Amino acid sequence: MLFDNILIYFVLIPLVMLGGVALSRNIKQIRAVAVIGSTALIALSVYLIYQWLNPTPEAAELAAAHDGMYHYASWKWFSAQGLNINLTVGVDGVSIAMLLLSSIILFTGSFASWTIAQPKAFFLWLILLSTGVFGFFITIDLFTMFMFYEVALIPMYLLIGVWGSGNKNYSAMKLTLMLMGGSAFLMLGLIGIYYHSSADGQYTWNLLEIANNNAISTGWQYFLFPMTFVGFGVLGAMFPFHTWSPDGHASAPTAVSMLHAGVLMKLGGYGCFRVAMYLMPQAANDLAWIFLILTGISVVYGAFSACVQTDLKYINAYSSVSHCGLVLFAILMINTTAMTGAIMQMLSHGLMTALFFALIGMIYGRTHTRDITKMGGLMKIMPYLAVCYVIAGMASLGLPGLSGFVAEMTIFVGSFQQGMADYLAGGGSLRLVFTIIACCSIVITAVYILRVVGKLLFGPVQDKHHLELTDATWWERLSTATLIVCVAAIGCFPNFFENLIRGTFDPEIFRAIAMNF
Amino acid sequence: MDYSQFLLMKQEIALLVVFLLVFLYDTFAPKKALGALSGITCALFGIYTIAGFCTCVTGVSDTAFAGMYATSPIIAMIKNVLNVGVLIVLIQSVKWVNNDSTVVRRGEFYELLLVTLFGMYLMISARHFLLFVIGLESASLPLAAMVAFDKKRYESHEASIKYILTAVFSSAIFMMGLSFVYGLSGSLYFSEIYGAIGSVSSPMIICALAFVIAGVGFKLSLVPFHLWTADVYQGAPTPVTSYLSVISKGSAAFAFLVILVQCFGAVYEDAWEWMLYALIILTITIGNLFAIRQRNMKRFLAFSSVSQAGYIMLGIVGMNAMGLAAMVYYILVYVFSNLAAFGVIQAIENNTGKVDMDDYRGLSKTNPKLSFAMMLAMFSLAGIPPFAGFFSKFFIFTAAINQGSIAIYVLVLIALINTIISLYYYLLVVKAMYISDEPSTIERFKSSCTDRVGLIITVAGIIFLGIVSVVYNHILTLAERSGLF
Amino acid sequence: MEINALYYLIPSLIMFACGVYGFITRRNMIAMLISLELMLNSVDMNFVVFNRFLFPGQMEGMFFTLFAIAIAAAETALAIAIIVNVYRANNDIDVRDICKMKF
Amino acid sequence: METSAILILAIPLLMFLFLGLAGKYLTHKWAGILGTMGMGITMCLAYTVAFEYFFSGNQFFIDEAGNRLQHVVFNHDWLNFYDKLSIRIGFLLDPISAMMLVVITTISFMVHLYSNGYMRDHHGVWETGFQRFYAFLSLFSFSMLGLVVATNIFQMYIFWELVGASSYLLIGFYYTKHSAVSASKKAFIVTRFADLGFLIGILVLSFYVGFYGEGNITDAFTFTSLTSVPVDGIADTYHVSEGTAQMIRGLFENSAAPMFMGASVLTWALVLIFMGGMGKSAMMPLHIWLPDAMEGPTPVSALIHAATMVVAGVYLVARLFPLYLMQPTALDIITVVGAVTALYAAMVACTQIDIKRVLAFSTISQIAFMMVSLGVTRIDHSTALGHEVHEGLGYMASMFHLFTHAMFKALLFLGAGALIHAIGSNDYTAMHGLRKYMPVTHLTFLIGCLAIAGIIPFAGFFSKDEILTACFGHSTVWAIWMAAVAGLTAFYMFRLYFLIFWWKEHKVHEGHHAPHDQPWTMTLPLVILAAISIVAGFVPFGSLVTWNGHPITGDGFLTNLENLNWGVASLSLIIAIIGILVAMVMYKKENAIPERMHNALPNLWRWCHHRFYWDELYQFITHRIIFGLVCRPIAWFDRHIIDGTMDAFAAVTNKASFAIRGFQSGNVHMYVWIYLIGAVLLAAVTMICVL
Repeated sequence: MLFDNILIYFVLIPLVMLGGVALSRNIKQIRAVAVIGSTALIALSVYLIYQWLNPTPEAAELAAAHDGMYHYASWKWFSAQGLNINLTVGVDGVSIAMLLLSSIILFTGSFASWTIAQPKAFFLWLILLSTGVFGFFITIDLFTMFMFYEVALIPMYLLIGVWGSGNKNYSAMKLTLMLMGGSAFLMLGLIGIYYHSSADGQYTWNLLEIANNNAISTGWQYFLFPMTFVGFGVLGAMFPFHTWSPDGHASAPTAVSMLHAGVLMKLGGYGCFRVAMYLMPQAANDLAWIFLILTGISVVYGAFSACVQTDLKYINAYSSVSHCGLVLFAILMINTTAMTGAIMQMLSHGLMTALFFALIGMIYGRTHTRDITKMGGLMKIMPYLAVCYVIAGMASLGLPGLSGFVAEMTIFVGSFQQGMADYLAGGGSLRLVFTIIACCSIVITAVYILRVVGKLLFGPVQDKHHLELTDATWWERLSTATLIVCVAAIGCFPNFFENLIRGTFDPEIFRAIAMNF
Repeated sequence: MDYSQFLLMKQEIALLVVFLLVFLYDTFAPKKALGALSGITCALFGIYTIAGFCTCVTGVSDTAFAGMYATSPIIAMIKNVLNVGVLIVLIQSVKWVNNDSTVVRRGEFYELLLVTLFGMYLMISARHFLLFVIGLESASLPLAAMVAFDKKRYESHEASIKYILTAVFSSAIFMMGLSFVYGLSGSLYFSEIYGAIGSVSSPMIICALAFVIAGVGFKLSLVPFHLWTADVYQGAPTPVTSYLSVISKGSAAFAFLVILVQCFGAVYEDAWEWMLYALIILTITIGNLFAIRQRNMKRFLAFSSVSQAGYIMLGIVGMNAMGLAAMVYYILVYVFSNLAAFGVIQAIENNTGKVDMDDYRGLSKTNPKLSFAMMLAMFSLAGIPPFAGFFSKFFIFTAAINQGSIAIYVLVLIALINTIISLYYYLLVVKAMYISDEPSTIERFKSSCTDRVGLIITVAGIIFLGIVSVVYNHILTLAERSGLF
Repeated sequence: MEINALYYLIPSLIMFACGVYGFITRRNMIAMLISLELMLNSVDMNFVVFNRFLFPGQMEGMFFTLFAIAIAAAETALAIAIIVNVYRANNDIDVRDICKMKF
Repeated sequence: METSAILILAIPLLMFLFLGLAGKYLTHKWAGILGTMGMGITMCLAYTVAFEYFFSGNQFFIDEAGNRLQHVVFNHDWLNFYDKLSIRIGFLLDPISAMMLVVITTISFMVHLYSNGYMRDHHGVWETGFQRFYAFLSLFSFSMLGLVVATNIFQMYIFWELVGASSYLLIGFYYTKHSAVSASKKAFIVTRFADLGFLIGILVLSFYVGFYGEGNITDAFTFTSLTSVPVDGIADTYHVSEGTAQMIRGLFENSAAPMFMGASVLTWALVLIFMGGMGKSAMMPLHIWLPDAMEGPTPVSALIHAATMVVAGVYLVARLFPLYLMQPTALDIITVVGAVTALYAAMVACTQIDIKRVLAFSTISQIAFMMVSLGVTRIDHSTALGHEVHEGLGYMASMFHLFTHAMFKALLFLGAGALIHAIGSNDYTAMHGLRKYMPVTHLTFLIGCLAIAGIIPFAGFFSKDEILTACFGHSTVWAIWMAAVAGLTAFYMFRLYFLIFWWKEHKVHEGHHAPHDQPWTMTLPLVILAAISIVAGFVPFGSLVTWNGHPITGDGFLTNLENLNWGVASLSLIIAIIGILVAMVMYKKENAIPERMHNALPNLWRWCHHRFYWDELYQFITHRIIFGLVCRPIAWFDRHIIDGTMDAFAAVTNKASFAIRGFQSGNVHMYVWIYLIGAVLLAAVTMICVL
């Protein structure tokens, strides 16, 4: 039965929220709906974690029967003989982590957009977007995944176009078209996978079945892997398909930047790992070098170009390019440690960037400029926001005790292990070299973060008018504080999350790794 | 002869009955009772449509008149799909048809419309080229009259003259092709042609095929036989445009599939496979490229419908039940999405006479409901989930790739890249309505109840046709039993 | 001499070509209609000839021809009516003048 | 034991959190008192722990042969990379960490106490952000303590970063001053760059230990096993599993690792790790951040940039010393870097005007001493000027100097702080002849100078003497070199001393009150530290802190005197005294000698005064090359090429759409033409293709 499965509620609650927002009369009710709903979602994902950590025997049994996917369930949707499309749900550590991330960011995002104009329409689109996100993370069925993926993409257009700022028409259109261009390749890839999903003509969209059938011939993998990887990689801001990100983020309203950088860009990395690598390990192993080069480039490239930006949002957009590049980079290492690090990086970058964009939005809302050359000495004017910004910056440049360090350290250790192993096994030094190149990003990151902090928060006050600005309001404090607590939590107790995630990568379900070890 | 076989034609007969009733009422009803004509027509046709759905579930597949006429559940289905479209068109056209300039001739409008529909039925059911040609002509000639329906507007005349001239020319070409076919096979029965020409192609066959494809492609407005489309769509009265864009296109698409599969199926690889690929690529790309620049909403939708025709053609390349089902489903969804768009355009045109995209700026401020419906229609046409358009596009691509060759992957990739362009121009409309900040030139108005009914039906269709999987599953089961392949 | 199908087919093809040529070159719509008639008639001839020479046993082609003639007549009637309309609208029937809608 | 160990780390952390979060609800006074008390308690705990370690004779800490052992108090998993490798946070107790605990807590407490007075002006008005200051001090103390008690190199790296961050925050304490902000930025980035080397070194090391090691790498990766004594003939006193010890030994000695650019990858690893040390300890060429770091409040300079953080590099090398011992190449590199830096810094210090800069450069030079003395340490029987040199004397000497230097350099900085606080300027030209006004400061400062100059019996004498002995034991060249630097040290310190307290009488300007000594909160630390730097030299380090825990001297109070190598000692004494005399001649009374001096060698003077233009060089590299030739081009490329391509697609589509609009000419003839051509082409092309 549909409603017996807990995962369905990740989609149902947002739908109910949609209804609630549509029916609510004033902004108070809308806020109430948003806050209550997102709190419910957080509670739900926490409950999932609890269940995952100590499952009931039958739950464990079910999971064991489905490659470690908890709460697995499948409902027939479109007829079997033709398309054989089912709605299949199931979660493992990675998806649970992502669900938690998304719900937290939705929660904080709804606080960050506390006083938005036209709240009703805004929250409708925002919640529709998050419906897509949650749906994407709970499904393990190519068709439904893709459907939710696009559901999550389209609201961006209106959210940026209507509530955005600056050159919003251009950015919104560019973002939508580029992401849809990615999903065009993706769609072809997925359909191709479907038609090679099984040897006996009983094609299926179900990830687990495809993985177990293992019927995609190497030649087809070589064709389909790039399709899917690039398709998701566009959303993961992989060089050279990242250019939607700076403009898009720069024009987007606060909450949208938060959700987009915090969650949507993770869809890319998650999809790359869950679909491209998981289903086509052979190609993943053989073609990794191409994408290693691309992602390795985007790690340093993003960092370098962040160094000279003057618009706060551009800086963070480029740093997102760099960090998300690191995610894909680590995924391509096909090494348990590195991939764990990649997921950790997704979590950490999600929270951290959401925090960044929230703060930028709040600062922009006060100073009405994002140009760091026009601001300065904000530490004196709005100490709370400034301190939060410093903390976010420290997290982003990988200060121990905050989330960034844990993720990056894990990635570097893992990829270095892999790289050295390759090298000694005569597998070429590519992984090694690019690992070291990626390591260099920690310095560059420090450069641009401290540059911003120095110019924006420290130094004398640039603009005398800024002196009468006020510090954060309670809802702003709440949203930022939540994020900071999460960042610090990951940074201080990483083992909890690492164990949650690493459970996913046992060789049985991840044959790519099995091939490498 | 065995008169029972007329029973197979029950849909055509029922349609004729509706036609006759409307005709008689229009002719003999007293002046003051004539006001009810529109209502009566809609009601009659609605009843007929619903009845059609009830019967087609248990539809038989059989041929009549020595195999000239064939029916099968899927054929009944496509006819029902067309009926739904026509019903919506009828409902949406009520306001327009009852305005001062056309009110005296509204009867003719309905009769012509029903006659063309009858012609399309024949096109779909024909298994003999004589019947097919009769259907084709009776589907296209009255349309010329309908296009010219607006006496006051010059564009209407220009459109109709362009339409009639090109239509007759193309039917001449088509019949030339037919004469070749006849010369080759000595028969006009699809089945016998299939047998006679065998599976090896000759210049003669290819020539004949090219002319036939050109003839039907004209109705479907495939590039390069599409040039009439934009002008006629723009010039014709909006209800006629919507009728042209969905109903005649849908029927032609189905008939096209039937002809290609039934007569020329044997020469698929070495004759028309590549023709079809070329036509599809051209149609989608050129249609999109033209649509980008359009400011007039009707012209814009004309070109969008050109590219949509290309997507519909993707259902044929598979030459299997899946493709057929995908195609019928696509047509169904396309009927709803396009008619929703045209419904909004009509509502606005009837109330303000504005059909320019620039007039739609800021529409969401003044007429939120209309602009919402329009946005859904655009999203559905662009294939955005969770609206029906997404599913139909996804299914038709899947069905096409089922054919399996590398070429088809390339073809689908090109089609997919084209969806980005199409998304761009569909979003232009959304942008005009929602994003641009200029004050709207269209003040708030209250659209007539028929318009609203039409919009409600279509929007409901857009939202539910996809998610409710029964529709597609049913179509697929019918397609499996179609016996076309 | 033996008169075979070619002796009929070639003239009909020429007729068709003439029709096409006329349709494309003449600006006067009536003239265009006439050339259309030429094309249709050549089609009819084809059918009749094929039927008569290749498949003498049956009448399919002949029937088709009858129907085609009828259809042609209908088309002409309709076209003329519309041309009259156009003539009322802008007092000539030059096809080049009816290109208000373009691009 | 364990509780006090935990508390030592916990109290500063909690103090940081408390002061950081609740600070602004406290009065300045109470914030100060709280912070100081917290640090005081930590100090007491640290003393008890250290005392217990050194003198309790507990078999955990010392075996029956009298060797000091490494004892892991606690060690918990913090982050599992994978089943074999994980980061642990723990508390390692061994001679050097115990010694460092004492140093850090002492200095830190002094600074906490001192700041109570320093951080307000003469009218008793508190600095803004006083609570923040104490919060950061606590954070720093926590990180530094965590660093020294690290049980494995990962933990060390973690706290290494934290130390850097807290130093960043403290240097930038006056965040409205541009100079302070840029100085803090510079400090962080330069050290970050060094840490890159450190990180890669760690990665290499972890890989190899894991690659050749069997079983759990994490165990092999704790310092106890990494530094399990490798050299044959000396008992493995650290009691690690023989297997691990053998593995590491084999790994490093007959370097199984592949060569890279002529050296074993492990040598590279060690060199890279040392690079991290260079960054923190401001060795050339990564020294440039330390002088600028003087922008921070003076107590901070005393704590971080004189006594504790900057010696982290030395501590790191000492920590991994046995590994370095197996890779002599690395040790040689350390020696060279240290020696060059020592000379360079001493020369520059002779010409600086800002007294804190002088002290900063002297710090660099002194740390270089420690590095050198680590670099020259070998385990072989050697003699210095005819006398026997103990095995691993250099190691002991370096640690000894670290200890004494921490004390007297902190003293000097706090003294300088007192002066600055009184005068309101960093510049000795504003001071001159203050001895009458500030007697206590004067006296303590003098003691500090004597100590650093190495005058018997002050602390510096003994440690520096040991270092020189070790140098002689290794190579005479370096020994002479370092002796010369020692002479320079004496010279520049006394130049500073005389210029501040003598030179000419201080004139009090109208309206200014005469400078005077400070409140007890500031003088007390001075006095205490002065006392320590008098007696610290007699601490029998040889019996407490050695590289393998094996005592090399007795533990009597006079043992250092007894073990003196009088040849070296007299040499260094003579040099020191010469240096002092020269300084006295040049700077005691106002005269023209200095003027003539740098007219005599203008270029030398200018180069030294401008620190050999290192900053300018770095400025050029970062701004011109990195920003100008890398970042901006990349940004441009992104905006114009990548983005341009994307826009180009759109533009091309639009152009195409305009180009083909002609076909829709609205002319029926045209339509029919195209129709016909289309049909014919369709047929023709298909025929060509198919037939």
